[in-house]
Amino acid sequence: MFYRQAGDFKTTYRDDIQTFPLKQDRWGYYIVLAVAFLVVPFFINDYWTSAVMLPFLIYAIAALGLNILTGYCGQVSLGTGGFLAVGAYASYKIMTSFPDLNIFIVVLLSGVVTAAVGMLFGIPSLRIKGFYLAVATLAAQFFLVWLFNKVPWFYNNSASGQISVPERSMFGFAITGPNADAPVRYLFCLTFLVLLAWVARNLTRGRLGRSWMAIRDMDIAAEIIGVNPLKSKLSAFAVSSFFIGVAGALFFSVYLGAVEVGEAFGITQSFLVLFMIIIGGLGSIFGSFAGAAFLVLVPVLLKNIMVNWLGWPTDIAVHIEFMVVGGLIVLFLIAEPHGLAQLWRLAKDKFLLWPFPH
Amino acid sequence: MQSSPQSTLDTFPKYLIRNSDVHASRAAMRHKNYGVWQSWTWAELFEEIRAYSIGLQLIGLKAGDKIAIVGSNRPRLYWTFAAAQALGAVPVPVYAESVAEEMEFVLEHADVQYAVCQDQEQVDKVQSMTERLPALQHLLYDEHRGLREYNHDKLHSIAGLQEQGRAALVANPDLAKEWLQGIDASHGGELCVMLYTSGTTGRPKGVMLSYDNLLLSSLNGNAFDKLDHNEEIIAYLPLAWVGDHVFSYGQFLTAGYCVCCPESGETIDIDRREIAPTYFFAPPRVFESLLTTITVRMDDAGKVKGAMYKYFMAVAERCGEKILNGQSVNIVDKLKYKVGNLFVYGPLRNQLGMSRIKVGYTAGEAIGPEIFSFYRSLGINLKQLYGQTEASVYITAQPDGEIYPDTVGKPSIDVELLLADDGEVLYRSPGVFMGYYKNDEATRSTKTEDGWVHTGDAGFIDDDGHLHIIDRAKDVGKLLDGSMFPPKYIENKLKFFPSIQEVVAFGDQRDFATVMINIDLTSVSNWAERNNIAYASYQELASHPQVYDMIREHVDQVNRDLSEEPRMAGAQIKRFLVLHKELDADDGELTRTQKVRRSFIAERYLPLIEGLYDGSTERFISTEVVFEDGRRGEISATVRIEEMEIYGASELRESA
Amino acid sequence: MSPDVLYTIEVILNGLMAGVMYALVALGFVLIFKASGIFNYAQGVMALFAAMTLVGIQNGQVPFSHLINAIFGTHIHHFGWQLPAIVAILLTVVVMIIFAILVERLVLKHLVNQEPIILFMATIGLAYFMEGFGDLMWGSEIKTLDVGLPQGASLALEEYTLKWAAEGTEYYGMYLDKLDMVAALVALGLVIVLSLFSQYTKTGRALRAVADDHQAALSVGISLRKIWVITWCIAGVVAMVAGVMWGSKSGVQFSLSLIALKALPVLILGGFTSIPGAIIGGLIIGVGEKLFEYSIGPMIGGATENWFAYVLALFFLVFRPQGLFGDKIIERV
Amino acid sequence: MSPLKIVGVALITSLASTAAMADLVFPSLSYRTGAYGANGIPFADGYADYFTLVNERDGGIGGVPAKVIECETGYNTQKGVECYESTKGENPLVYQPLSTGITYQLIPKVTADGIPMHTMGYGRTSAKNGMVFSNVFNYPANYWDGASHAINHILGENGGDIKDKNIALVYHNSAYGKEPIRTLTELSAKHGFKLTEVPVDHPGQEQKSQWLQIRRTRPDYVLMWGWGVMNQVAIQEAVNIGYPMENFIGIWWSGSENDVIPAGAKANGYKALTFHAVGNDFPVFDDIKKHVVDAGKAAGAGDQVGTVLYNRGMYAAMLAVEAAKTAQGIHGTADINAAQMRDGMEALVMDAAKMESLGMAGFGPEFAVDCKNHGGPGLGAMQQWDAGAGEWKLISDFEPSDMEIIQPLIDEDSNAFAEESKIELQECA
Amino acid sequence: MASGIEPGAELLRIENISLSFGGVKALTDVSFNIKRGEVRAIIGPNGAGKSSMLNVINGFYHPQVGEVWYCGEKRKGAKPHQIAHQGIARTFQNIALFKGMSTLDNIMTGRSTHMAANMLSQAIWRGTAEKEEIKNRRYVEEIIDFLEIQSIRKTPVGRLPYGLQKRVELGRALAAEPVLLLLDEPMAGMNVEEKEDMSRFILDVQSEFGTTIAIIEHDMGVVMDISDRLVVLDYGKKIGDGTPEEIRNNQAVIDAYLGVPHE
Repeated sequence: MFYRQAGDFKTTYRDDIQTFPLKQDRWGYYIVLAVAFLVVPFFINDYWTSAVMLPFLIYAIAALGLNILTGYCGQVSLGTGGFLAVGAYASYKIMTSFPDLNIFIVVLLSGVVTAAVGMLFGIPSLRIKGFYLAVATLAAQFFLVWLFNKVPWFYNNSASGQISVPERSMFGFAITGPNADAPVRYLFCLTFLVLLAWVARNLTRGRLGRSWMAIRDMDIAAEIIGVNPLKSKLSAFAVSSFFIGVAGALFFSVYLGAVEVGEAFGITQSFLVLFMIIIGGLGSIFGSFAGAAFLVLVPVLLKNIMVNWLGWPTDIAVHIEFMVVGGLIVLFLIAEPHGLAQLWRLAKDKFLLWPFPH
Repeated sequence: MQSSPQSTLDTFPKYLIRNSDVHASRAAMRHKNYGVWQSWTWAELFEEIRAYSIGLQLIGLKAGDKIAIVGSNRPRLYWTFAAAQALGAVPVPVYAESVAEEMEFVLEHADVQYAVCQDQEQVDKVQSMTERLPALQHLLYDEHRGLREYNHDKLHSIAGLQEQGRAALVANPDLAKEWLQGIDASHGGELCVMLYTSGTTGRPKGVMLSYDNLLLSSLNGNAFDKLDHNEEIIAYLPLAWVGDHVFSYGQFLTAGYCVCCPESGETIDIDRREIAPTYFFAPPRVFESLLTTITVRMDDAGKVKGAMYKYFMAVAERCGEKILNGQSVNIVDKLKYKVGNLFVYGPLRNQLGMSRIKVGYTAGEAIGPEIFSFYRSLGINLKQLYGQTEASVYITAQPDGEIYPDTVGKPSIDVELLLADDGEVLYRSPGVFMGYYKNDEATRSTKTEDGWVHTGDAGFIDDDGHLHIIDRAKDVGKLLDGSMFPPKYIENKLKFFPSIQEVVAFGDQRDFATVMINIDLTSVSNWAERNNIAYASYQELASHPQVYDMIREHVDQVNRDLSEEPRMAGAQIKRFLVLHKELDADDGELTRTQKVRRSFIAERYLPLIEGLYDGSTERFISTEVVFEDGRRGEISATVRIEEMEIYGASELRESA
Repeated sequence: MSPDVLYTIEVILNGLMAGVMYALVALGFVLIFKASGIFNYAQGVMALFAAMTLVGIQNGQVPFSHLINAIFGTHIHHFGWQLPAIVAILLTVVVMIIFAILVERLVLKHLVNQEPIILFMATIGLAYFMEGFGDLMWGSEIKTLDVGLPQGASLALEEYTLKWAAEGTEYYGMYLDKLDMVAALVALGLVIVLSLFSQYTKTGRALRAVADDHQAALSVGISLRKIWVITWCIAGVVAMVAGVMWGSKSGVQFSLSLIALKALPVLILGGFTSIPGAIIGGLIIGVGEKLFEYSIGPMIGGATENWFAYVLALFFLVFRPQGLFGDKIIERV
Repeated sequence: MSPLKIVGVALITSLASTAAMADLVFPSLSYRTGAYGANGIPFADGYADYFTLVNERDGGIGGVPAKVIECETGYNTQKGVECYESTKGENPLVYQPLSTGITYQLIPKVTADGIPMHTMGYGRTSAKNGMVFSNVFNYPANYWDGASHAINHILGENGGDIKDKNIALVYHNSAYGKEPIRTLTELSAKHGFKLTEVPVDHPGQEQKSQWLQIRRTRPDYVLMWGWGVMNQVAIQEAVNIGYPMENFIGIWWSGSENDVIPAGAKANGYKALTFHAVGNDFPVFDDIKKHVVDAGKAAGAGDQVGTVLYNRGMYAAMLAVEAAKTAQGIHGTADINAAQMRDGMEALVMDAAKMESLGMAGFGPEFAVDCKNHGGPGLGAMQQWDAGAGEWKLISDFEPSDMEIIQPLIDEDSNAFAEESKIELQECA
Repeated sequence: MASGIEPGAELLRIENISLSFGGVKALTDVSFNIKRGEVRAIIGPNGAGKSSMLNVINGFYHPQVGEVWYCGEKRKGAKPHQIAHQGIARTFQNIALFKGMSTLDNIMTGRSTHMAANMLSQAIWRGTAEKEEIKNRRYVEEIIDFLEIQSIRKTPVGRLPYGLQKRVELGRALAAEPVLLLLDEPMAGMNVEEKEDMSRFILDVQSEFGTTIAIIEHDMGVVMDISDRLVVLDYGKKIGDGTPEEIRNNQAVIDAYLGVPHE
């Protein structure tokens, strides 16, 4: 109802295809960015960083990645956990092999490595579709986890197979390791998220994004009108894996600091990220954010309510948390199968059409 | 670039030159084409038009030639005006939708040598009549689609001509100077444009207007509403209509504002919203249909939203107009209006693309007072205007702060009014046309020796100096007691009620006024549904007592209104009936343009009319009808006739 | 025969047995997918829930005792009875039927005509919910399930096969778990019962009709909702059988729900809609992974079973995308 | 502290939850749910109940009440971090995460935050080196000790000669399970036995191939590093293939009642290591029954008292309480903070007299912690399952491990870590 | 590739094509050609193999026997998307639009064959990718203008009525600037008025873009009106080939349409 699009007209295609064509949206976006970069860092403490913000930022990156593959290109993947692991182990190997390499580059390179691995596991998608593919991607999940667990080279022969992040810094601020301050870690991850979200947006609105969506909506027709299915699917796998790899690298190096592959990158991660994009909304960048926020915040919120406020035993709280999260997922799917993004779109449409009902 | 001194700004091309100088980098024109608003600055516009003009010159257009413009609101068609005028040629815009026969008449009558068409469709139309248009030499077109394989000997694309023009300008630097000199040499008294009246009666007449006519009218119009180069308007009305010509061409050049051309007919609502014009002009039907859309869409709203809309619209009805007029309202209402503005009026204006409207006009025919008030109460400064092609539009207009729904305002700047004995309105102004082309007889009968022009409309001027238009002068009749009987006026008043579809009023040479009413099926059936009234057919609904009650209230309201106006009080409706069937063009009761054929109806429903005047309370009637599949049948009913109360002027005042 | 051959045979036999266990879980998936096109991820959790309920009923546990105690400060845990296995099983069947009806009422009904992926997600949500619900209801500690199934190596078989080995070689006889054998029998019985049911009962025929063509089924007046309830009931019972089998082996606890993951490659291989496919797929996976672990596993560090089944299924799919028993896909435009 | 953070801290002070300064806070990062919940529950109960006992019976530690903040981790590292961050503002004295994964996670964090962490019998073995790991303690024994104890036990059974013996290690294929491999490899080199590694993937529901392999290769001994359902399945399978249970030795995390009961009578004879006593035949259990269980203050149902994992949790709590008392003594204040607690842990001495006074005579080994050695002497004992009685029995005393082998490994690993993470070694007197 | 082919010269030749699916014969020994610039109709009763023929032409089906010659070259096992790049575009019998995308995006997807910005450039958007996008958008806008679908430019295609969807699909095919445009029953399910519109568009496409058109259509009246030559298939075999006039008088064709028993 507060949208005023009258008089907001476009004289060039560049204006017409920008990300936020509505003036008010554009301003909202600038404000959110300003708050995230200039205000939040001053109010954030260790708890908020570790329990809420970092998981949110990192999962949002992973969700963006999976959304590109599943939401935009229509290839359901349950291998996210495995690709996160590739990102994590790649960053560990790169960091320890090249101690002087800038951490920012390390994270990007981890993404590149993961992209390569992702493409490899994307090859079957040329023949396999739908659920069959979803289950097939589990092969990546299990095999990769097994590989990192089994081959000592990946964890530098440490006794336990755990990897621990060495301290790395940028501009004199520690980014990784125990001495990294909350705001710094937050800003580091935020920068990646904003950057990658921007990239995701660019890719999805251009030729590549359209070819992904074409494959998703009707693969045969897409091929017949000239979309190369091999290139489209593999590029989706590559880009998706790049994102997830970056998320994995951040997950390990900035967020947790030490991981054990089977536990940190298990199948539950794959499901979690898939939940995020379904609840958030398939084929929507905003949805990736919303889904990640939802699934990071709801458990924390429930826990705080039940344990800290109501003083319930922790196990009952967890059981109820499971029920609530599961119930919410079902409820969401019933109420709005296309996720939070669709709710947002509908709300926005409502406001755009206000006062008209349709 | 050479700018002409102010004093010699007496033709439109000269204004173009001035604007390209003064407003060089401001947007002059936009056209939603290929998905975005392609824009031209004044400097670019000047260049385009000059190239076009030179191109026209190359194919032989010269002073005095007539160039027809056939098509909708496209920039290049607008440019044709200036490009032709710069060469002294006379543009003749033609209604693009008019039937071939009519178009042929105009093209032939105007002796056009050149015709500019929008697209293949128009080209085909014009080419189909070339045999009967010996004067026609060249055809130009804007959109090339489908024309690739046409014979291009006499067919030119405007863009191609512009290219040729540009090339010529490069090749011959003197050409530009000569061109400017040609413009300088022209003067305000020359024939500027010929606009053909739509000709509801008889053949269209070519109204010759001079630069002085249009320029002064435009300048006066600008001054009246303080319009300047900051305005943006959307051009969507027929080019051949004088309203569009003045708004999208005359005022555009004189004020130097920006004209935006919509993408297509279907996208006009979106395009208007995108542009959000600051100055808007539309005939009442546009406002009516917009309001209908709003109402229909709001009917589907949920409970909360619907209630909110109703509540705030009631607030707006109560105080919206007052606030717009700057009158004082109580603080609570003011506050409510503010809230309403946030939740309803603002968004609504936004949806209509009227958020930025400084002034909007409705003209052409009478607008329903409810419709008029609706827009004003939303905070849109909508005004009424009374004008004619022969006057270069402006005769009267409502000044800010003096807006009354039932008047058409005070005389515009430099306009004098005169009321003839029979109530016909005459005017005299600088905008008065030069004459009808090749029709001196008509010119003489319309324009008097001393410059007064007959409008053909009957009206009166009230105490505040506002003009009221009642009806076409020739349609106004008299009751037997001598009082005035304006049937259209009465019919329109009734038709403004949504539940009334059609009205036929009788009274000329009779004792009193009566009406036959057609209910509006959509509106009344909705109402019936809400009130749990069961009915099986139109006939049953029309004769339902509750419907009669409702119509009775409406008629009563009209009678009260009429009684307030001394000259109309005698025409109050004494008796009315609700017709048992819808008046239908298939049965010959309406014209194909949905106008009532009064005499035919009077004959067909003679028993009913007798009933209206012989005092009976009901009448049986049986009529033959044509069904949709062409079969014929009988439809019969006993129609109830009701008596109304008549108010005396004093009586009402006492009761009030 | 040389011991190596015998070992290999042993591995294959055990693989077959393991495969039967996988197939038991896969069966539940197939039933539901066939009838409603839903890929029911919650099948594993259903097995866990059924097993938990069975143990709980058998041991007279008070449902939600933790919650009740936490809220009311009471100390109730047991009703103090011990029910015979068969009674507990019957009661569990009743619970699973109630569960099926609730799922249809509360979830499926509202998701008619949604895309398969949405339905799949809904079952994952359901799985989450049931995990929490089951734990809340019966507690998350390990429970021993004992419905009287035999356990341990079959000594008779061991004795019998001892003499197969070539003279002078070291051989201990062939090993097969009795529980596995029972499981195989149960699975066989289940398949027979299910086929009889679908062949010879009206409901069964209706189920097949729905599986073949939803529209056609609807047009002959079969209520889709009723069919859904019935399939979920049957799937619930199948889940219970799987839960009992697996629970007898490793105790009833959280990890039981993860057996669903074992069933997925089986499904790929066998096809989502084929009951024989589920069985044969299970057997192939069981034998394949055991053989691989036995022969290749030691060379690459072992613990290959988690991924081998998937990789096997993946390779298989690349050559036959429609699965073992699926129809060849002719793409049309 | 970076300038950015200073501003941040100034701004957030008002937002941060205020710590309850009055109580001594002992966070319990427990897991009562998930795949390992069944094992986490008794430990968490024991841990909490002992603090309750100290509060109820003694009026707290040195007069200050102890407060246990329980936070559910579900054995999940991410939740572990969240729990750590959410409790570290409460002025906690010591963390006991009961998860090797979470331990690795927290080692750098606790060191940076100056909070001690106790990883009793799990975690990073080389944390025993107190000079490198200033804030991490893993007394009284660690995995490598455990590996050594097991081999020592086998040596004992075979009169010191296990050349050509075939020993298989069935392990949880994770950080935790892989810990003993290095030690065992070294030990096999030393004693000449052949080590076969048999990994089992999480969760360990299905171990048929592993046990077929064992049945075929017939190792003389099977060692097991398992956790959760893996233990039960392994023992069940061992029973099924008729493996001699006396030769099947589990680490202390594979030696609870939960693990053996499902296999029934045939599990009789199964052995497991331990570093504390079994059963509830100690005076302290009477106190717990009186002050905690009967008073309705038990953390769980009360039915776990005396089980292996309950006892372990209680033992861990006892060590924490004693370290706190030591710290109070050193710093002369009852209201100690984390740094002081660390000093207390570093100076902890558990002798027979002290345990006697606690009603826990002989419940655990005697040991002392010092600056260099954060792991104690590494004493461990062997327990064996008596299926008939349905209880565990200690079958050995608390005996030392082979430090000759272990110490160099610890030094190597810890020094490598110190180098990689650029840690300044703690000065030890 | 096609630029060398003069209008009226042979653009595509089908030579002795036979196609079967698991023993079921869809096409048997069919040969015909399509000349540059003509409207060539493929007609026949249901199941005659018309759609299969189109699928062979654009490489979706690979015939077991026979050859396809395009632009004077024999085709060897090319993939459909490669054939699209050679200038063959098509529409589908059952609308195969990308339901999740807007009209504009659908038609833009048709431009894929004319876009080449690399992934990195697309990722950062500014520069090559944006320029390319804008350039092609402009072309697509011309098609939108041509098909008079401006008002639905940003509407998701799923929400459009059938007739408009057909038009958008035509737009998507046109966006590829095809040399040869295959239309698979473009007027199925349309009313008379919509059919007239569509016929006009098809003829306009032919004259405006010089596109060669192969069309499958059931409405005989329309087909005879707009096509230059026709091929008639029945049970996978060619039974007629020629101008509308010739076909009208072809006994085999008349029999097939009247349902005279086979063989």
